Amino acid sequence: MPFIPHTKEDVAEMLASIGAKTIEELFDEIPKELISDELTGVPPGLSEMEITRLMMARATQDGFYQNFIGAGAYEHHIPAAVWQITTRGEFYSSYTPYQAEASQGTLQLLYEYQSMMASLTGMDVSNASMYDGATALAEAALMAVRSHKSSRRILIPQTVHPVYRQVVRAIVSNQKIEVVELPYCTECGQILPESLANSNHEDFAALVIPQPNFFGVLEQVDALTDWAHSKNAFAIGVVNPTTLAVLTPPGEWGSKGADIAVGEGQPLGIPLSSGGPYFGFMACKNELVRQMPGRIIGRTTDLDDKEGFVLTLQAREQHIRRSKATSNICTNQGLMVTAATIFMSLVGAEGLRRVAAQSHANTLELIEQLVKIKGVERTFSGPVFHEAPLTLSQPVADVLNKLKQKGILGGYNLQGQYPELGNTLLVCATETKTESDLRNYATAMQQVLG
Amino acid sequence: MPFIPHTKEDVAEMLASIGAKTIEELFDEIPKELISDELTGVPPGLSEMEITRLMMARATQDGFYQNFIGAGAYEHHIPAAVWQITTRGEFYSSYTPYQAEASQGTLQLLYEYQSMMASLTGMDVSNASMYDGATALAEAALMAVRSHKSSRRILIPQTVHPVYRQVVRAIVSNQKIEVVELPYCTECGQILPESLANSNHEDFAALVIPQPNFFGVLEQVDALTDWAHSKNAFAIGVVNPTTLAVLTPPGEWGSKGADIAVGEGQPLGIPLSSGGPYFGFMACKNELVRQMPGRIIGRTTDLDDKEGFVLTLQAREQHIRRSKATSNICTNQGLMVTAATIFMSLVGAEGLRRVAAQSHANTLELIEQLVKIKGVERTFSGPVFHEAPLTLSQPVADVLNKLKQKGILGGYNLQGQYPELGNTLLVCATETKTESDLRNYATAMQQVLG
Amino acid sequence: MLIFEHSRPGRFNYSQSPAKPASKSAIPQNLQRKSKVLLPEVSEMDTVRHFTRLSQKNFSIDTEFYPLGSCTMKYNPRACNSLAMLPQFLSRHPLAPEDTGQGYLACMYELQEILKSVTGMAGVSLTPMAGAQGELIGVMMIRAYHESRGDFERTEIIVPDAAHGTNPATAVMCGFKVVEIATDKDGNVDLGALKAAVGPKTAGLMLTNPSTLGVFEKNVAEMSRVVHQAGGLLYYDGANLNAVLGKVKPGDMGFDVIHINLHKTFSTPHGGGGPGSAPVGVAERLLPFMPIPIVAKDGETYRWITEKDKPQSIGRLSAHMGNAGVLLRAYIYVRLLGLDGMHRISEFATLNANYLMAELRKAGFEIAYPNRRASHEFIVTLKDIKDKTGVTAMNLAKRLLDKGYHAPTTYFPLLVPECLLIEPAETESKETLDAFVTSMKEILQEIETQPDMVKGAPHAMPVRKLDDVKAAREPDLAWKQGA
Amino acid sequence: MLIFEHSRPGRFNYSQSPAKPASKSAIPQNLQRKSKVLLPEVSEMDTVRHFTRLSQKNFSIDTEFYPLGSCTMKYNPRACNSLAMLPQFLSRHPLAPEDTGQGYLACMYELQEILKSVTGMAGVSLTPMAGAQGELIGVMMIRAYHESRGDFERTEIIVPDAAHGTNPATAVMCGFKVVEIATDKDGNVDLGALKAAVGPKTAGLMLTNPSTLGVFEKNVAEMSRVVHQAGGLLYYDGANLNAVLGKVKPGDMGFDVIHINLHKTFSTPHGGGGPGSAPVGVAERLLPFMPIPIVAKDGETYRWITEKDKPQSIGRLSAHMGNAGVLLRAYIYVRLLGLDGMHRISEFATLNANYLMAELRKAGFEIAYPNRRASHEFIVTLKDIKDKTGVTAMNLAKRLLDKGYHAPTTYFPLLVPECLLIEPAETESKETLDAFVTSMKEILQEIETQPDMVKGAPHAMPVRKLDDVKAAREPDLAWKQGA
Repeated sequence: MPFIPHTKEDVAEMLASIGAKTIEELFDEIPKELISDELTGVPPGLSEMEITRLMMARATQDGFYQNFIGAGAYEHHIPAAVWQITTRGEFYSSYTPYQAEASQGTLQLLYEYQSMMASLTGMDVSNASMYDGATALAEAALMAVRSHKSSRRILIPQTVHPVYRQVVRAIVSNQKIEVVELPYCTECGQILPESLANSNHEDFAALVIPQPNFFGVLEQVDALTDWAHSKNAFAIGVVNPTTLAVLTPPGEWGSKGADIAVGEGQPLGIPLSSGGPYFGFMACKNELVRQMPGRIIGRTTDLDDKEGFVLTLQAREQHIRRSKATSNICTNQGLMVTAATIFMSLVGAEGLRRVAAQSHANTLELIEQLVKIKGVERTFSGPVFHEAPLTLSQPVADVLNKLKQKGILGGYNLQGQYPELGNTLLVCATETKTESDLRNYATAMQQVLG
Repeated sequence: MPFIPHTKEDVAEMLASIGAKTIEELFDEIPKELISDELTGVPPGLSEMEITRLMMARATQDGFYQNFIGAGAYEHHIPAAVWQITTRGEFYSSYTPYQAEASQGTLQLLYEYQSMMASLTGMDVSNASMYDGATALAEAALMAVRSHKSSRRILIPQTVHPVYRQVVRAIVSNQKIEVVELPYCTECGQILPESLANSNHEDFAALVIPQPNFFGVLEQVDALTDWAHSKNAFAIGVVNPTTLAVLTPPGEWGSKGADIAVGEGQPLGIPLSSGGPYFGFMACKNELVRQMPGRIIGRTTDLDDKEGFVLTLQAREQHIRRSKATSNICTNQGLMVTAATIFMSLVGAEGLRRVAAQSHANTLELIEQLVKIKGVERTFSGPVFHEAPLTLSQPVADVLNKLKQKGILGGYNLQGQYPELGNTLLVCATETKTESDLRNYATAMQQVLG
Repeated sequence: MLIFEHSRPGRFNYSQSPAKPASKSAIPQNLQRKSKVLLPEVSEMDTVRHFTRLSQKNFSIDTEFYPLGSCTMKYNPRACNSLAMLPQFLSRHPLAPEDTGQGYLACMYELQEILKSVTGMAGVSLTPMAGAQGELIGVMMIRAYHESRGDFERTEIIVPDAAHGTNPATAVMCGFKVVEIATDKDGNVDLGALKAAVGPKTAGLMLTNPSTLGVFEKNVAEMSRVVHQAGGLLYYDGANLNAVLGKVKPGDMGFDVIHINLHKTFSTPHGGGGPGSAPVGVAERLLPFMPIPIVAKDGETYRWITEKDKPQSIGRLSAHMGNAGVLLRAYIYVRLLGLDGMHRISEFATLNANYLMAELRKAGFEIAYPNRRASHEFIVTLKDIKDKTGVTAMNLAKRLLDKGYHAPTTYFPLLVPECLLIEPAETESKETLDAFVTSMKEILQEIETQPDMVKGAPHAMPVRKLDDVKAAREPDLAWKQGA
Repeated sequence: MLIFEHSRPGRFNYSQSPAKPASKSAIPQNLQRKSKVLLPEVSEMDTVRHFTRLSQKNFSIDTEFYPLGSCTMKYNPRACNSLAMLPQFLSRHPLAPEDTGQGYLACMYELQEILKSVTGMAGVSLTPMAGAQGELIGVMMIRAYHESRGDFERTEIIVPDAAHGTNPATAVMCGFKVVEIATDKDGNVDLGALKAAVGPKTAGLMLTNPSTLGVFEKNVAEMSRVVHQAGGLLYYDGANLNAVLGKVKPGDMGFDVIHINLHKTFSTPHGGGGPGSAPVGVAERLLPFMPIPIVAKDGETYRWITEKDKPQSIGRLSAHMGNAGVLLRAYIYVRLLGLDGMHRISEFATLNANYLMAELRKAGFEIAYPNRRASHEFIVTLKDIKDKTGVTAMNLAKRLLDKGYHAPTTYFPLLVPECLLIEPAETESKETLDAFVTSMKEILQEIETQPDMVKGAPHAMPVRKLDDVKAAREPDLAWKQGA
């Protein structure tokens, strides 16, 4: 019986204390007709040695590739210290810090995380994390509608991650909130502020502004933010945290700054891991904090006036307010945030800036090499960060397949989500790529298209 | 400057406090002519990302093989918990527990280790570990000579690991101790007690008794021990700790038990790791404890009569006794012993027994399958544990080479160390091998020899 | 001391980022950041030291008994962690082609199949990233089902008063009105109240069984009949599945949709508050509405099911595949347990709970539902003690911390005054339970002899009792430079 | 509580060993064990809990400042651990063919080359498993050298009185007589005493430089001349190499043989007392005697040098390749540091030591060699304080534990009374040093105002002062059942 410590003698003594003859008897309040037959479909147990072998075989089967896919999840170097500390039992196997005095480790760390994210986004406050970037955006939309009170409409550009848009739609439509998608300029790959100014959008609660956008292109965030504010709507920034070491943070966009900033925290020390667990982040202006969903940690004092940390502003939450809560959320992504906090501490602002700058430079270099190849062209004229779409002379799926044979995952195929763009491939080269990696990719592309 | 935290301001303030102008000045007591020119031959520093990539490439280059080599280092399953706990910073980055009150973690663990090893070997006491099995045997020989007082001769059978014999010779010859090698029975692969009884060995300090011996063959330990004692010599057992869950421990050999037990601790939760770090263990009878080298931990009490642990019997050691110490040893293999202690706690006696029994059974099964192949024969008639020599119809090196092409490391070639045995291969199949692994090996051997 | 207080301008870990300045840049001046980013400037060693020491200030399963009711704090096998973190799994991009992830997809597919088998449901989707998201997705499917039948009048979700707060909050997030029904004196849902509540507006009933009161809803079959007859669907909150795994399948009890907290029953780590993971299971009629992605097996090949396969799907609820690494851990855990292990979870969790309940009763504690079996948890109420001594459930909880035990859940469920919800989980040994009882007895003694000391607890933690009121009234939510 | 006290007969971790009973056995009855093996019978969770909690009772570099003189307690980069534990490295059998280990051998070869370069020696062997074994091997080579020249009369090794105890102990293990020479008032070896000691019996001199007194032997060139002229060889104990790395090469100082403590200068973990690793380096004339194995590079292929290549080798001193995994960690560390990093180790270690010495002097502590530069360590003596107050160096050391600092080395070197040997290492920040000085000042205050409290320290550790005398007089070295 794996993981069950009971000896025969233990069981006998325990049943005697209870006054039961068998363990079966402890289930005697369950109606007999409901008791299951033997389970089927569950294989016999494996020893740890056997499962180790199985999992190593499956991992080996999946192998390693040179990865040039971004599209919302980014490969970055993760210092070894990050996960060695994060998986310490005291972080790994503790629960939500309900008993503050016995959870100061997690609580102080979350407070430090909130401080870092507030600074990175240029906002006043951050919560202790959300499930992922997509749901964080959905919650931001709900939060904007709750705060706005008069409109139940959200504007989302098509330059926002297509799956984020799907997730937002799935979640907010339950509350009869309307999602309006804004088209982008197919020449520059951005939302054009001037086109919005000429549009008839008036009654909406918030405008979502991606930076960089899904194409890797930089949006004109100042003008977009000011336009939203001019319509009495909130501006919600969806940002990549790595880039904020270099780019103007949402809190400083336009004349007043965006009101809410959200995004995917994965680039901050979280491995790609087939898609999760990642974490979403959410930060906002002070005025909105009591509408913010999720855990929030506050600094306070103990009976001796010594500094300590607690879960706070719980009156927003479901376990107190039940059907009147701001959200049903109760778990955050604590362990991921633990890793991200250690990551941000290890690299610091200068380290993060270098990671961002090198990723940007590598992407520029890669594109420069690729567009020299006949059959490869820049899709858009707008400035890019560490990702860019390229228009190919052949169907993207075929090209990707051939690159894969050479051990290269060449990027994300935009044809599925943006059929209007034709044979378009989204490539990304972070700081993990060396000069020779970039050359190899260009050579491989040359061979595939040649 | 990796790992150096000093800012420019720090350096300036520190130099001011010292009263020096430059860091260079702090080296002004070193004669100028000794100061090095620039170093050469040291490559520029790599970032952690770069060294990670380099080491992963080198690891990948070395690959994975199905391993049937034993010969002193054994592949066993190591529970995941073992190294996750062992590499916790508090174990990994602490020093020898000189400050007992601030090192109770390490000290209690070592006391528990000593207790486990004493029981496993059937001896009264164990030290806190030695460098490896080979040096533990050398130290046991020195200890026996110190304790014996009248003889400076050690008998070592040729069935003891050949490298252990080399190491013993290298170390004890410094002290003018003579090593006499005893031949084995080439029919059964054992030391024959009756041949010893008829020999003229009289004046010796100790007889070394391997169990199982280097061939994997089980020695007649009771008779050998009694014979040594009948000559007023000590009996030193060299044992594989895994097998002691099943085999009579040295402390119970013959009528009085062996006097010293040593061996390689690697099978107790230490990965093969190209040969190290492993650890040697050493246990002995109470009478010999003050001649034992290495760290020893004792249980005592504090000022409040509370239980606690300290380094003890330090009057044996070099940092107190200097040139009169029992050995020059000061370090043990603390981290390895940490792993071994957690390993033994996780598997328990029954788990260790099952590991031993399954390894034994797998080896029997493998041999049974292999000897069905034309050109493969058992070399010896003696009973084996989890390793056995096989005599092949073709040169072993060629056979091993061809097996390697099939991803199999087929065993250890005995021809180098035991040329008298001809084309002999030492094979080992621990509990890590499945039925299908054994079949695959037999099939491959069939193809190679066929 | 905060990490920021270790920070010095210009301190930098050279190993941890690109050494050379980037050679190219094309970021428009007006988009470049001008303000300073206040990340700490701390050496690698001081970072390691800071967070290692912080970790030591936590209670955790790996260090303390953690009988936190409703949370199923069981041992998280270390192998689940190391195997889910094999480098190939970690480095795999979520959008990498399916044929480069067959090993990973095989694990996901098999996990789906095993979860279907143990819950008796027709389909499972692994995408929900937490219990509350599992609920959201489940209730969304209930809505989608009714609407697909052209039934737009079902605007109410029925929830027992003992339910977790997430149940009513979820119903509201899905646009429903919440109808709360009462609990009877034995801890069952009041069947009369349920019958009165159902009707043409009933979209569904959300039920936790065994309930948060630690008892099995004996009338679940009848409740199912009542709700289904009214045209509603039954939602199973899997928070307490650990108590009946291998004994009763939610599908057999008549539930149409369920969520399964992998971080409870399937032992994925709680991680200081997530990531969780809560796959949803559905009965036949809800299959078309399941969230994507789901893993399908075509011959020997695994692939993602997408919008094309499931046009009626409620859609996507995470950017990729939920908490993929958590799912891997759960998969490894179920393979380690196997068939026998599955059965034994509920048996020994129930044995531990009933034993602890019996021993605490003998020790003089008042059990909230003394005539019921405990499921895998049970409730002690300190109402009498509080009336006599002023010592509250919270005081006792804090005093337990001093004794080296994490406190049970306090003040939940809300309907039992001064309650402690105690769940020992199957991985705890009898000696640990006995030692806990001994400490509880000591505290009972202390309440009599030194009530003020107990009210001032904790005394042996890194901090004394913290001021929650101040925290909420004067929120200090982020460190600011110079503040 | 000992792990054995958690044990219950019959408790067993089914996941951790083969599930089925073995199908075959052929072990003769008379060789089968009859007695019980007293390994603990404890659940996996309780094992994890026990050892996790034990670990928290340790001070360590990852949690505390650890200024332990002569031990070079610097940060152990976490990447060195994780990369040395890549599964392919871990699973590689030491006797696997060389062509299946070219990646590993390349690392070893490059490490040899880098160590040669930074020490100025002609050859390096990586096999020694600890400093003391490095010494043994070094002195064995000195013996082999003399004997190879037919010189069997050199029976003495000269050792300064300030040397580590391992030096004389090693000489004796190698069959030499030890001649101890004195230290002058400035902390240098007494050159006159050395000149008087050398002669035809001199096999060699063992020297640590900078010495254990924390100062550089200014006369090392002259000492080298004296010993060499007498026909002896010079042994460099690399314990303090960290203080001069990149500044002075032992080869340039005239040393013939050296050992390098990787667990000091090259930051491999101390692991609670090992594994260490101490490669030996030799000058040209000792190359033939080096211990095997050594890694050679033939073209692009790496291979082991064996007895065949080096017939005069002193032989093998470990079963395989010494502490291979420790060597990997050192290799990774030197690649992370690179050329610049190498230089900076000694610069900043020396800066930290001299700063701390200056600050402690200002704080009122007596420095043993006040007119000398500190190397990477220095000595404070409490002789006056002990004479006045009865408070000893050990008392102060224990009181430091209460303040959250590991104590410096006490009572070594033996020739300075009531000494504390303090080595801060280059990875500590100025703030940490300043905080340490503050604590030292507090203790100075406490010694004046509450000397008995200081004598009774520690007060804040898991145990109070332990009874060493009892431990040695009534040895309790192993738990026995029922005892």
